[in-house]
Amino acid sequence: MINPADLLEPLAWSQSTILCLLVLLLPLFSFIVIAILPNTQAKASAWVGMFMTLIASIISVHLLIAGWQGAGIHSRVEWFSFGHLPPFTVGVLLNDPALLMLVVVTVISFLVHLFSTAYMAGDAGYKKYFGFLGLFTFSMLGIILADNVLVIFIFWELVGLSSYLLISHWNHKESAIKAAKKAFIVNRVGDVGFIIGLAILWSQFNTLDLEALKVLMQASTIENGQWIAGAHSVSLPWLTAAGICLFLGAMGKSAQFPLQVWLPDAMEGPTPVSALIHAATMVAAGVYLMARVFPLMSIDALTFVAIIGSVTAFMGAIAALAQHDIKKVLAFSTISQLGYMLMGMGVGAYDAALFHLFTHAFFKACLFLSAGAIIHALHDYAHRADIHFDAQDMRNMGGLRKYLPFTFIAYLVSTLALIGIPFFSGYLSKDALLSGAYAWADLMSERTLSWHYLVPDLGFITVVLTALYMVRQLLLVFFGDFRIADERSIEANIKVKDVPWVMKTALSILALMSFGFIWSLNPLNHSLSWFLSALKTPTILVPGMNGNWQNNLVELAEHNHMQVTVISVFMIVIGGLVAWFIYRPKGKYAINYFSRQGASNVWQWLSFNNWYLDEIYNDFIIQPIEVLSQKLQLLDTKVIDNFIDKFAIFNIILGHLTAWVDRNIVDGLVNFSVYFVGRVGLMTKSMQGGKVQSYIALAFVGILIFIFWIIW
Amino acid sequence: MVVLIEIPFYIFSGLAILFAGVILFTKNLLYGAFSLVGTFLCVAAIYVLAQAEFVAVTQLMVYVGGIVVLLIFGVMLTNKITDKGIITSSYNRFLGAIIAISLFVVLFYGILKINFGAVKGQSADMNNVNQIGVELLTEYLLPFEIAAVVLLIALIGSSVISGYKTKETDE
Amino acid sequence: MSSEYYFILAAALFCIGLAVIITKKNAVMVLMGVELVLNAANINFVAVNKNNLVSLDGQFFALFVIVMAAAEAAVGLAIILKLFKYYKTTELDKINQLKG
Amino acid sequence: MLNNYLLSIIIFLPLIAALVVAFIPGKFKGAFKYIALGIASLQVLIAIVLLSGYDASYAGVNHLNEFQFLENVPWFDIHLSSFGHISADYIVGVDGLNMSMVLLSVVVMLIGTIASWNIKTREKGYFSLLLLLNGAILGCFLSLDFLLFYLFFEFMLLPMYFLIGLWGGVRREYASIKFFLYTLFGSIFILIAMIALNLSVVDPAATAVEAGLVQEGQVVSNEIVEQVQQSLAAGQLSRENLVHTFNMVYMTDPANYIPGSIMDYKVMKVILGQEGRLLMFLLLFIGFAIKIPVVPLHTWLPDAHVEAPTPISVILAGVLLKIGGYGLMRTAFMIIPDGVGYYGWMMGLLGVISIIYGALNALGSKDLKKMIAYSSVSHMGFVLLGLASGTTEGVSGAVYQMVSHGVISAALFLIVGVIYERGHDRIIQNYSGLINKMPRYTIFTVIFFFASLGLPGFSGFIAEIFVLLGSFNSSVVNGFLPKWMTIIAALGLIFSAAYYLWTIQRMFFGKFFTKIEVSNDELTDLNTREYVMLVPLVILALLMGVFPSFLLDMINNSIAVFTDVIGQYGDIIQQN
Repeated sequence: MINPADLLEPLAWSQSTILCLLVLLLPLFSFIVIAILPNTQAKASAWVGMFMTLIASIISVHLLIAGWQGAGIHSRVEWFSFGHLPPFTVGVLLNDPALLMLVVVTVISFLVHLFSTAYMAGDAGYKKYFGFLGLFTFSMLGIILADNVLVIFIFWELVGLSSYLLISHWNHKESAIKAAKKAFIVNRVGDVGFIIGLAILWSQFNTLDLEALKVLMQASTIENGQWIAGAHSVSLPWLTAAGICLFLGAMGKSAQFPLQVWLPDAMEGPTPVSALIHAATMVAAGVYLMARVFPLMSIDALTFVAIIGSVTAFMGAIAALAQHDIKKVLAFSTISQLGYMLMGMGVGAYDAALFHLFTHAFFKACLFLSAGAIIHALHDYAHRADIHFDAQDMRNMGGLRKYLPFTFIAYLVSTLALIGIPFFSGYLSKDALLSGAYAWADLMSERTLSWHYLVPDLGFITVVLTALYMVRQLLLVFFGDFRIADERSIEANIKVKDVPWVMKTALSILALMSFGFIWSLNPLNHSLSWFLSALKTPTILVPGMNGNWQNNLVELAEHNHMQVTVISVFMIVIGGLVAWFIYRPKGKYAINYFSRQGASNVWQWLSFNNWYLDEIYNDFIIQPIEVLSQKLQLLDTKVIDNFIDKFAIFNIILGHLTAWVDRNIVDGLVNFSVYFVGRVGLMTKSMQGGKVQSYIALAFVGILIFIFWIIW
Repeated sequence: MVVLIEIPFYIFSGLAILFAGVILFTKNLLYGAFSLVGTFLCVAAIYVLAQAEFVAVTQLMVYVGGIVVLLIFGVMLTNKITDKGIITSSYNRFLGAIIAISLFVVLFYGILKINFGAVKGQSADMNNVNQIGVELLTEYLLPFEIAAVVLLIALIGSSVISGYKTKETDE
Repeated sequence: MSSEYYFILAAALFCIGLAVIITKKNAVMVLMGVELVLNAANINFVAVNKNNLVSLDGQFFALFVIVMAAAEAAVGLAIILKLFKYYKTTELDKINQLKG
Repeated sequence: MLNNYLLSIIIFLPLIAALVVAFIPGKFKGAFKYIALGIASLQVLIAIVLLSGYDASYAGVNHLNEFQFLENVPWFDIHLSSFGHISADYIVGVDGLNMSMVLLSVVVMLIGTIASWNIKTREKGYFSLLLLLNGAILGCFLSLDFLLFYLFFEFMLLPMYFLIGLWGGVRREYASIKFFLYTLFGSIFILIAMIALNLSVVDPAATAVEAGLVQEGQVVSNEIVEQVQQSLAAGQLSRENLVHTFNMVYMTDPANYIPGSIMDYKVMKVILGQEGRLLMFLLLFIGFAIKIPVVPLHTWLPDAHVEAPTPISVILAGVLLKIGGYGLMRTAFMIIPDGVGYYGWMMGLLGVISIIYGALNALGSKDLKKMIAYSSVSHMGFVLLGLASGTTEGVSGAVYQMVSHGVISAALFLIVGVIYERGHDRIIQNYSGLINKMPRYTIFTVIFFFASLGLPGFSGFIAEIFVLLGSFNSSVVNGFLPKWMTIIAALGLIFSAAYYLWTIQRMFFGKFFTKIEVSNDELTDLNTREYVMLVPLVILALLMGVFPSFLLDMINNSIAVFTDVIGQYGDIIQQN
């Protein structure tokens, strides 16, 4: 038996881990500095934030280069302890995924800072914005570095907080505040699951340190349907429940079905925030969490993850089809892509999922920042043309490639990456994912026809849909005529101005990262990617696990690879062609697009309203809870209080009753006896009338009584 | 023989109770006084029937001759003579009646319960005046003397009390 | 003739005398009642003595009672006279000096 | 030298000051608040001295000699011939269970005193009552004699009643009477249990003296105590020599129970269909549950909070509710640990119901203060859940939650006070977009709202997460609580997020407007006095959230003993 306390000895700090801490604390420092900066120094706040994240990025890159493919580095200290339980530790656990995430987060954060200096210029909440960006970066880095599931959860929540604060940046906008609230609360729903997951692990192992958990998990056994770890045992389903519960947390943060509803609304935040938080980093935290706890997930839990992931991928893609808001399309696309990643996790394609996380982080950030650039340009345009229109609505765009050529290129590159065209990064990662999924279905179903094939099938359908909606967006935004100018007949000399160079810098770096050769020397074969070959899929350590399962999976995936590539490229082509056919410039759809209202048929409505999830939640969860809370208020005031009041009134009545009894019966008795004595006194006094005869009479009465007494 | 004694007894006792009743119920003092005389006379007769001739004579002399006269004097002295007669009223009637009747009932009951057959003694000479005289001066001499003294003292005392010239009343 | 008739007569006289004492307002009448009571007592003495004439103790008691009654009447009347002088009445209900 | 009497000083200092205030003529009324402030600051200083002298390695709890700063003076001893003696002592001391409470209460009292600065009516009465309350609270936390504890417990009611009833809001009479009756109702149960305990427990040391085993005035050695306990168990002691005690520490030792008494461990006497000890546990639980408060005995709280003046709400939420939890630990749990396993399930369920019910009610509240009052119900539900779990982390979490809630809810009520002072209205819907008028106020509000909804980095998170972990662990460790309770309780976190965020949305964000008659100048931002109150609370909440070991190290040993004692009975229950 393993004593958990032995696994929790403090581990010395090395140079790398101290640097990690530095990376972690720099954004926090930025937050604090900005918080205490006076309001007049708003400009300085951007510089502080940028400077800090730049340094953090440089250190991260250094760490990545130094630590890549090294043994994981783990340093920790004791944080606090409970009674005689093993101490609670906190520390830094560096491994390859963590190093990569470190770079991704710091770099994208830096680029977003850079982009924001232009995008947010002149905003009233400029200082606040950069402060919260610092806070967010800090929390996100915390998730990445933490060696302890509880500490991950702590930063998990802080990330949620900074997301809340950034979504509600424009806090005079009702919709922004509501979106922020929704994001936080929906995330909380997932977090409850996360907490339960923590509780299950804690009650089995009495520690939440990841490394210790792995050792203890491996040492735990299954006997007679009981999952036994040391002295603790619970029934077996809790083993799977632990995995599913942890995944619930990921579901919230990564916007998986059925908790994906918050992400489209979160687009109310400033666009760079959407790029950083709601596309590249925070939403990927769920995937990263799954990667961190991957060895602790049982096969059943992973299957659940795979199903949810594939369903979300499909649903998100469908929902993206009919949107008119440029950011909404990207938001649903993000949901869909996150579904891919989690599907990858679920099917055991750990490396592919992480790979997709990284590639997606860059091209989606690029897409969002491009969208931000477009919105920025259109805002500027609206200001100069002195008209009001929704700068995010694609119905008001069109033909923008003439005005924003650089943005168009960035957008194009990242779109191609997103749909998975060969030579772009998305192709590699998506291919890996799909082959993994296909292999998993083969393995699980043992090559018989079973529902397991639905998972990769949904993935393939999503490929078509992705091509469809992205090409649609590309066509509607950059091709055709500039609809708002045409419709409002704006003078031709007022043109959309190109965006400033800072934005272009950020876009170019991100777009560069979307090319396949960055990630693999052979941009056609993901298995040759330096990334995938370096990343080792950790062994699942859950007891009762067939050790060959993962190996078989890898073999099958290799075997399926070519098939999958052909099918997916074919799918993309179909999707692209269909999109071109429907949404081509001068086509029927494009011509009538400006005056298009929402959607025209049931399917479009379903898509446009994101499967009516919001309405369903509103009607079946939020409203009932509100009603319940009102009713409980009534219960409290009308029933319990009423009961108490009635009880009090009853007591008062009882009091009056006893008072009456007191006055009339108890007091009455006393009064009566007094009265009686008084009367007797009066009587005897009257007998004492000074009349001798009366005395005699009474004397005889006495004698008589005496005689009677003697005789009888 | 039995009848000879019983009939006068019933007559005299009835008369005695009758006169006593008059005293009780009359409002006129003088009627009361004269009824008292009647009662005394009847009681004297009863004494005779009970073979106490000396006591009967004494009764006549002292009561009828002395006390009643004294009482009538008292009546006269304490009331203004008017033509309406000397009227007095009574009170406590109810209480008095209850006490008297219940006492009578008690006594009557007690008397009935006594078995007088057991105390029958021997009868003696019918004339016992002589015997009284002898015994009065022999065996009861001391009480006789004391009675005399008591009478004297009472006489002196009553005249002192009723005397006019007491300082306190004058002042 | 049995003694109980004497006793009953005595009892009757006693009760009447008592009633007179209690009810009459006039002091002289009360005195009369007292005399009745004494007579009743005397009847008893005499009646008791009647059955045993050897000793004559009862008659002696009766005699002494008569003597005492005379003295009592004299003193009583003297007191009544004094009371009359003091209160100007012989109605006993008016004289309630003893009232508490 | 003075060190030996620190606890008495900290208790009686405010009581004496209350007398002094009461006798100072009314024309010096400006001085009252300075006196109160001085006393409260002095108490904080004393508490710091206590802390510096406090040695966390002693557990205390059920060993009288492990208590620190102990003062043990006989109070009275009545000899009742055949019944034996009844004795009470003046015992005050600190251990892990109450040290944190003392620190919390001195801090909250200081804040409460500063918050009272604006009291403008009947200052003399107010400040003397406040000082009385102060002393009674500390007395309650520090007493180790049940009679003394009960005395202070009851004594708290009086100033509280008047403070709500005289300086409160519109329905103050109703609220104060409700508060008074509820608490009195509860204390009757405590009284019954106290009497039953007194009848059942002997003071072995004093009994040794009475039985002639030791000369009076001599030190009673442990051997003698054991000898007394053995002969007590064997029934060899004459009843006349038994010294019935109120000492709560003696009550924790099963050997001190008179065989055959109501509370005896071995022979369970059945009263009202319930074993005597368990019944007494239930009585104590109900008594303190009202104070905590636990649904459905909670309705005094919203009313009392809504009607009480701000400083009194602060003290009520910050300290008074904790007496319920602390009392439960010190008396019910420690004296009758066998009851925990028996009633753990029920207590856990009530805790869960409190969490959910309080949160839902907060969601439905229209009055900001009422909402926070209900959130208190919800958060105190965690205390009950944690205690009922009987696990180390659960109980530690519960204690942590008490301290954390003390700090955070005090701040929340201050925040309500700020807006009420300016707008004379607390209805959430009557305000909107306050951030535009009062940005710094909004920042503090958001900080405390997030702290209260359990955001990591603040103390509430550590408390709640460990209560949840502990309650979940309970099913594995001792079997008190089923697993689903934790799951339901965790849902409370969602609701708490919902009502706080909804409030932020409605009151603070959006466009500025008010639906009440208030001029723009009145809605000013925080002033210096308010900063002085709020900033330390932010720092405390943050420090406790980031460095939990400060508090946990203080209580760890005591909690370990605490859970061991409970755990002994848990094993028995699990076996059954």
